Amino acid sequence: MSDEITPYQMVPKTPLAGSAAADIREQGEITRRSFPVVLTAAWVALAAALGGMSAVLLRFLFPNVLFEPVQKFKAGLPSDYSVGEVDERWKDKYGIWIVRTEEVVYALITVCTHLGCTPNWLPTQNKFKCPCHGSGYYKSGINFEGPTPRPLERAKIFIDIADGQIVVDKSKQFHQERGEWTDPEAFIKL
Amino acid sequence: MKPQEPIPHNYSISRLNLIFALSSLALVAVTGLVVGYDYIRGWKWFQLEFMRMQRERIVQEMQVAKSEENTKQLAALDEQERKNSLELARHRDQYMTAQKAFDALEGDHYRADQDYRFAKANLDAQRYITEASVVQHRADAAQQQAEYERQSAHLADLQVRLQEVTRQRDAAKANIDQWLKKIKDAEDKKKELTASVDLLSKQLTTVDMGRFSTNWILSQPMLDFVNPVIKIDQVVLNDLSIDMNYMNVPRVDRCQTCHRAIDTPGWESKAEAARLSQELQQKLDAYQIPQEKRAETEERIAQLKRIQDAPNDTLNPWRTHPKLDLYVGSASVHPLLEYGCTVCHRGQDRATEFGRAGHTPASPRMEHRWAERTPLTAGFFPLPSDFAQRHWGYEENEFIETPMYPRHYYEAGCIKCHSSQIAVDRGDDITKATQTVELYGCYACHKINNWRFSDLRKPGPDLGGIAEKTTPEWAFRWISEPHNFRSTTRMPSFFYQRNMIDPSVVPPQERTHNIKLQDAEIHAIVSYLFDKSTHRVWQQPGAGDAGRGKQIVNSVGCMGCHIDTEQVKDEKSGQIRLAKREDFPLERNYGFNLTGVGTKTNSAWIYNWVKNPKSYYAEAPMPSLRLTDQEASDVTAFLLTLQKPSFMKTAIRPPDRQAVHDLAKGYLINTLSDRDAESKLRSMSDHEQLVYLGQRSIEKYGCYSCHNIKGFEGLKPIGTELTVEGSKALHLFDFGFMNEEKWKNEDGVTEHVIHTVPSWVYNKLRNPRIYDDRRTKVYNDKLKMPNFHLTPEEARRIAMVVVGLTKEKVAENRMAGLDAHTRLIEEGRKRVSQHNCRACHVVDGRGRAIASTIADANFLPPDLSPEGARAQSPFLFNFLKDPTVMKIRPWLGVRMPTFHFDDHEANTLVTFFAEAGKGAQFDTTRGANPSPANVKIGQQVFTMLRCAQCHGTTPVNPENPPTPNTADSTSLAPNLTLARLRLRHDWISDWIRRPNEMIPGTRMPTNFPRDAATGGFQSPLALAIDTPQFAQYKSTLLPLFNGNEKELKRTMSDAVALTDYLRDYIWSIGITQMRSASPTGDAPAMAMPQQSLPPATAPAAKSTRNQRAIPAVSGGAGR
Amino acid sequence: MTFIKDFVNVLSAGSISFLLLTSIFALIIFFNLMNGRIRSAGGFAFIGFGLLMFLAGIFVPPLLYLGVAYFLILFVLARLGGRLWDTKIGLWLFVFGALAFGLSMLDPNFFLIAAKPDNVPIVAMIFLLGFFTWLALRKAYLNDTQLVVGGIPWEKTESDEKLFTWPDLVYTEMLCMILLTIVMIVWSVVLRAPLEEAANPTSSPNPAKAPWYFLGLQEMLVYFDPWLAGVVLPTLIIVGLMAIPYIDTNPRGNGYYSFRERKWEISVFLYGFLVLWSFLIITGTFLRGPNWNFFGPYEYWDPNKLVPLVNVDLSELMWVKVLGTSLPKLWIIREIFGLALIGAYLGLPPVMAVGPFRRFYMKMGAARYYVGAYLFLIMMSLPIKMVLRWLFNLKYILHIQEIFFNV
Amino acid sequence: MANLRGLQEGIVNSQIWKSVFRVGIPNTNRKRVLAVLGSLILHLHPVKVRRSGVRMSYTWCMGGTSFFLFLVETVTGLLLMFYYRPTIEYAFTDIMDLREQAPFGIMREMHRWGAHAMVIAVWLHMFRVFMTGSYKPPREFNWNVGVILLVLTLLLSFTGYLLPWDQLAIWAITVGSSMARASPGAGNEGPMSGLVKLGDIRLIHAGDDARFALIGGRSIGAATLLRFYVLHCVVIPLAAGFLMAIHFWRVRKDGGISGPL
Repeated sequence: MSDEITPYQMVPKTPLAGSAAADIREQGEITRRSFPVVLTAAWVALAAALGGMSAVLLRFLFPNVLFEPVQKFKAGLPSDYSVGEVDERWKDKYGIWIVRTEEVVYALITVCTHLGCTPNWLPTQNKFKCPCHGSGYYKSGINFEGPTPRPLERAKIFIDIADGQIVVDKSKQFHQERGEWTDPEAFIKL
Repeated sequence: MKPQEPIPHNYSISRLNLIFALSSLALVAVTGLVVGYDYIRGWKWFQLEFMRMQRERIVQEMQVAKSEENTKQLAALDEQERKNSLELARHRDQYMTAQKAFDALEGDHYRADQDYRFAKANLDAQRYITEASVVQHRADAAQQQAEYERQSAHLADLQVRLQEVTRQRDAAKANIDQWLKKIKDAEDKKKELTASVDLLSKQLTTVDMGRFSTNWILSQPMLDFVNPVIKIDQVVLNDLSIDMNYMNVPRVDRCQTCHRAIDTPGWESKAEAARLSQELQQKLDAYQIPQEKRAETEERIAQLKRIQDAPNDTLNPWRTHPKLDLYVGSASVHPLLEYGCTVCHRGQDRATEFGRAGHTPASPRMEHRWAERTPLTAGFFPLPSDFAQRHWGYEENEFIETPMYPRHYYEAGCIKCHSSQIAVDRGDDITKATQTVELYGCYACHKINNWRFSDLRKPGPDLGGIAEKTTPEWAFRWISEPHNFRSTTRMPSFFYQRNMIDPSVVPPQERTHNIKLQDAEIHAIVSYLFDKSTHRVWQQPGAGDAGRGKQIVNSVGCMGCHIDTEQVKDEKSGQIRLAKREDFPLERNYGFNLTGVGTKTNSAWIYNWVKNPKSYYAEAPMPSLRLTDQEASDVTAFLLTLQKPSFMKTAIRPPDRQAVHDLAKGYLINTLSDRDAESKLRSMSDHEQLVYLGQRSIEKYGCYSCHNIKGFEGLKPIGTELTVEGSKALHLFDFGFMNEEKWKNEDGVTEHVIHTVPSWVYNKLRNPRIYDDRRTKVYNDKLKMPNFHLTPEEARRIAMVVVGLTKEKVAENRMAGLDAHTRLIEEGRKRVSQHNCRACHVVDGRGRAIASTIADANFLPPDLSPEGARAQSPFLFNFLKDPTVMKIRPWLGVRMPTFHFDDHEANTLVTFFAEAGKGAQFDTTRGANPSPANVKIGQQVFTMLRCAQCHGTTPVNPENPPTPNTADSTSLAPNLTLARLRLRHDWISDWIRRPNEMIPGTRMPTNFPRDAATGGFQSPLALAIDTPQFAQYKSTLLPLFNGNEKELKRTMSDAVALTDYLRDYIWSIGITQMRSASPTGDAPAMAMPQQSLPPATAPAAKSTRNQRAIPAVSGGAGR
Repeated sequence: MTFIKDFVNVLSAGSISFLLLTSIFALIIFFNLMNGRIRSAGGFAFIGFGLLMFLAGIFVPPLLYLGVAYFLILFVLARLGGRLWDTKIGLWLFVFGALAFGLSMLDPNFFLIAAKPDNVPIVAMIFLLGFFTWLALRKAYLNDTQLVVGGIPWEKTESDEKLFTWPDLVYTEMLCMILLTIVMIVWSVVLRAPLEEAANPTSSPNPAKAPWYFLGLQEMLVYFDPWLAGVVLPTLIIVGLMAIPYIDTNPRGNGYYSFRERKWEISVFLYGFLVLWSFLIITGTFLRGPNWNFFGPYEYWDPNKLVPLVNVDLSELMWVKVLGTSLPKLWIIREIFGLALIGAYLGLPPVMAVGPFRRFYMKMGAARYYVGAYLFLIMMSLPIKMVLRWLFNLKYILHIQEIFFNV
Repeated sequence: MANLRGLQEGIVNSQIWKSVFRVGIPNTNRKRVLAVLGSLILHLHPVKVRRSGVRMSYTWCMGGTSFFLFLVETVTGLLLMFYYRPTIEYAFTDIMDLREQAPFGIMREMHRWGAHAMVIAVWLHMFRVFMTGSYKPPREFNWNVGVILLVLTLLLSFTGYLLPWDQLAIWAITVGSSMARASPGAGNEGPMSGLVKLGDIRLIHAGDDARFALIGGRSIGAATLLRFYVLHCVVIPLAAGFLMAIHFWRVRKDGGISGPL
């Protein structure tokens, strides 16, 4: 294509084509002098609309409902757990260890706070040991070795008044380093 | 900038710019529209509204919590706190020193602890190295061993050090604490006081929706995924999946999204709250609530009282489930997380909008309110203002396969899992409904697979011998309209119904024609029946006395199953009117109404029937009452006096020859040509024509479904199969022209058909012919389901069962009553229901229909609620097989009939009673042998309590004991010498302690009332023994206690001991011989599947004294 | 109002509306594109057809309705002539159409069908088709008026005129995109996509309809066996469309709107596209109810409506009714009439080639001529079969159940 | 105003802007040419176009509309794939969840209505091309490509129709695909198929006929759903994209957006 431009000439050859001439009044010299307010507004609006649509797309990625395993479950009566033991019966199904001590029952989440592996409970050594990078935790969930920066998290736990069973709610978690383990929902006092 | 070069354009650029600007703005607007459209969802309003209600309530409760008392105490504590801190300030130096010391030690401790841990980690590693070097036979093994031991010793040192430092640190800590303790105490106390307010205010923040509050910000569009406050709640049920055309899809119930408080007590409606609090209070008063739960229950009652006093009633959808103890509640048998909602209620599980959820209106009024909407939105979506007026934007959703059961049909949902059960625990409505279905014999014409009974008999009597029983004239009138003869009959009306003769829906000319055809059909049916009937000759009764007969009928128990009147007094208007079945208990509708029986039949037939019903036909449900010949004659004489002459006076139009001809020909030309049919008809006599037509008409109306009729053996039932009727799509129900229409039934009630399945079924049941209204149909194509003249309530109940019969399946393990144990019980329950035991007895807490006909409650047949715990199984077995083996209550006019049970049936019943009465196992205590000392003490107690006032203690013939000679019917009591053969050993004492708890209202006096405070039993003898009147007994008793008066007194105040002595005495005076029922004398074998106990021999032979009680057999499924 | 509704209901019955549309089609071409006049041979033929309808209407009332509507339209179109293509008249037509539609929406039965979410695009399509047909013909008409006086079509006047893609074309395209996006969003917000109950292979809905764009084919199934309507005809539609550039050797009318220069091509195409394809879709969508029965636009879709099925085969018609004997056993004899008829139909092109269409044949060459002619014949077999069905209740011309071969 | 002007120039002259828009504001003819030459637009349009190609009343913009709708369908379709599983257990419930809970489930509406609109747009495009005689030489081949694209559009819509797996879907596809059963010589119920025999065994039956190939079973089922899903999401879009590329390319090679030649 050449960039030679033939200046436009409208030669109305027929009365019909003449109507087209009315459309071609614009010669390009009228608006360019001043700041194009209308055009700017248009572009801004378009940008806003596209921004809005991107936000819509982003929001689309977060469903309103999750079909993950239930976060809240009933874990039986406190008396089902023996004192001083780490109970592993909910580990596979819900990812929770329930620990009962002399005074309290609490629920530890089976996710290593280092990089999200699942630690193992080693009853002989009395500790949780993560197989990935060797983080170790006491029975209380406090970290004492390996690369992990902080203790295991505890899940919300309470007694259902209606039937006296323990209820564990994983959707709410308590971090020791934020001082949340003293929260009354972080343990059951026996 | 360079000057611009002019170029040609097709469109004006500035105009395009403008269009661009405008359309971009519009694009922004519609983007906003999309966001808004997505954001605004109906369910959110329900949640916001509930949060508002919660806020209101919390604010109210906070006001209560901030009582004056608390405020005062708080002020005092503040003062205390101030003092404490002053005190601390005064001793600042000391405190600081202690703190410093502690800080230093804390550091030490940290270091020591770390050293120790690291050393231990090193040691663990070293251990591994050492072990490895040993195993691998490395050269440095010894060296490593030494290193290990060195580290081990080092660790021990470190541990000692750590312990020491820890001790020191703790001591330092204690030192500080003495300064801080007071402050901490005060703070704790303050926290305690403000605890409830704090909790409430914490709760308040969770429901706060004020502008710019955390919740509000998190609920804004685009942010509402971060930590949503307003969100869809769902229960995923993988094992109660939905059968989506052969695919099992997990059930995802989202009902809670709007029904926020469904599992939270405290949001009941006022009416429910009143009912619940009353119920709970009763339970509390009757000591039915365990001690540890009493306080909790009281609190709940208080809460319910508060609800009743609140200014506003909670409305749906925010209400709590009214039966939290049974459904939804976490402690109930159907907890929300395991059962969800749609398993029972049906509806679209995942739906989050009212209409799509499958809500079904119960009435036209409800339907209209739901559907009403603001014209503003042109019906596109409901607005909050619509919601506020409880207009939910309802639209009939034809795409929902399982619409919810409307109100009044809720318990239809029980059938899915409880279909095999006779009685659904606390499902009174559905229990009664299924009974109603059986009463009317719906199953006879409509096949229902998997119905709980597979062996139901035909509901109508055998017609094989109709000519022996009655006359064609009577039969004609009866078929024409059975209700003219007996208003309570279950025989439905087939003829002259709405679609045939009702002038409001049938044109006059057609009406006349229809009447002719109907006449002809009835004549034909009668002709056929009498033509095929047997003509056995029955023995004539002797001379009978009608007066005596009447007395017998009224007293031996006929009235348990029969009604003898057609007139009742209307409870509302107080006027005498024709009776309906509903005016009487279900059980009394078991047999036919006795009115007019003399008009219907003849003396010979009655005589033989009452003497032995099975002689007429083997399946006759009536048991034998063992009437003597004279009694039977008397009864016959009486029944013959029950005449209804007016019935026989109605004119009978002779059959119209043309009509018979036309109808018969109509059938014949199905297989023959017109010519052949004509010639065949010409070859038949009038009577033959009638008989032929009769056969065809019986086939048409399906008479054989309910009656045994010769020539129709083994034919398929006539009606639509109902097995999965509740799952049938709505569009498959033929509403004719009756959709959304009102109509008036013959009983004057205006009914309204709405476009739902339950409504269709209900109206069909109310009058089966209405869907023919205004339709043009050929005579034989008209609807022919007969009219049962059901009351609204009966129709509702049956409709409930029909809509509950669905194809929805639940996994076997979720079905109720399918385990072997429950099945056994259910089997017995079936028999109880089948043989109408509840006509005379209370079983499972229900029954004794006969009570309304016996004026003196003391002459009622026994309550069998505790029978399982009470009766010895061998006795029960024998008694059921032959009630004449023992007469326990000789004063009763009502006779236990002979049912001719076979061993299996009797066994089933015995098992059922044993299980249902929680008597647990079959009884094996007959051999108990009390010590003579106990018997002696018992005898004294027996005398002291004056038991002999009512109870006989002299041995009698069990088959015919004398009636106690007393005018006062309240003191009628069984002879105690029969107890040993009949009653369970351990039950006797229990019974004496708490008769009224076992059978409320029993004549047996409560001698050992409960203490209101402890719930324990009190003994009247505790004090009485010291009174002069009892001195004589005391002296007799003392030696038996070895002169130990203290022991004597202790025993006299111990109700349990006393009743045990009484039992021993009663046991000792019992006779031990009884006739066995069957020649083989088989006692019940254990019917439990896993065990087979050797059958006991006849009880008499077994009652050896030296045998101790054999421990109860346990095991068995379900235990 | 009820009268008008009944009138429309009767008119929209398949047979009537089809005849009416075909005749309107011819009227538009004759009066409004070819400047035909009432007082001409063609004009008298149209009047004659109308009178015939009136006459037949004495025996078959619906045809009377047809006659009335026909004359109304004939009168209006003949009066309008070329003015039909004025913008003002076009606007009035649109207003009239929109008004009729709006008023019809007040009728509950009409609303139920027209407002069904999946049918809304088809309603829009009716308007779009109407508008664009009018627009295309207007442009063709305007060009033709130039061509008649020896001018050149309007497009050609500017054919060597070139504009910059940037900004002209790009800009308009962007605007189109924005506006289209707006339309899509508003449409999506206002109308929810339908979702019925879960698929259930054991219970089929009544009526079960194919996706709307295939409803023309489904409608054809009423007249033809599936192998024809569902397989052969669709294939031939595609083949026919693809063959168009090769059959049409007319060098004129390339790249501009014109009717005069391409009378045949445009008439055949418009008839096929508008009447045979689009109208059948509209019928299938809006006018076919339960049991595939026909329902007028204001009629309630009553699932209980019964229509007598009394169609007969040509063999029955000839052997039994005309000749009064029973059907021969051997199919080749039984179907002799059908075979003959079809043979005659398919024999038309060679006959015509030596006869009246000799000119075409010479101009196009044998291959083009035969391909074009047979495609045309097969296309026309649909309206012919439809008319035969309505006139004689004819089911099959050829009915060879022995090999599933039915025509 | 001056400030805004300055700001505008600042932005336009910045390195970032220039790196993105190589030409600057196309206010000279040279720049206008370069704006097209130097950008993706060149793949669609030449530097200069015939006036009639710009005129909406001439082109109706239906070709562009069809293409744009294709893009809309692609985008919304891709998004829908996040929430949709083509199995008979989940297809229906996933669609239901798009309506009940998924954020911006309106994507489904856009996708469905876009599909309808695209079918109409393609028809109108064909209509316009015919009315302007734009299939005549040298454009015959491109007309044929267009016809195939039209068929592909219908097939896209048809295969997508099944995916919600509701009654509407399954029965529409049942009815639609049943016609294949009548293919002469290839369908179970087609004419002459009964004659294809080996001994007594019919070679063409419901288990191996043309319809079976389409739906992967004797009746619509899990296999059909998967087949249609793959066709709808992969096969036909790829084919259509390929043909569109040819179509656009030929538009230019055959003399630009239609107009008199």
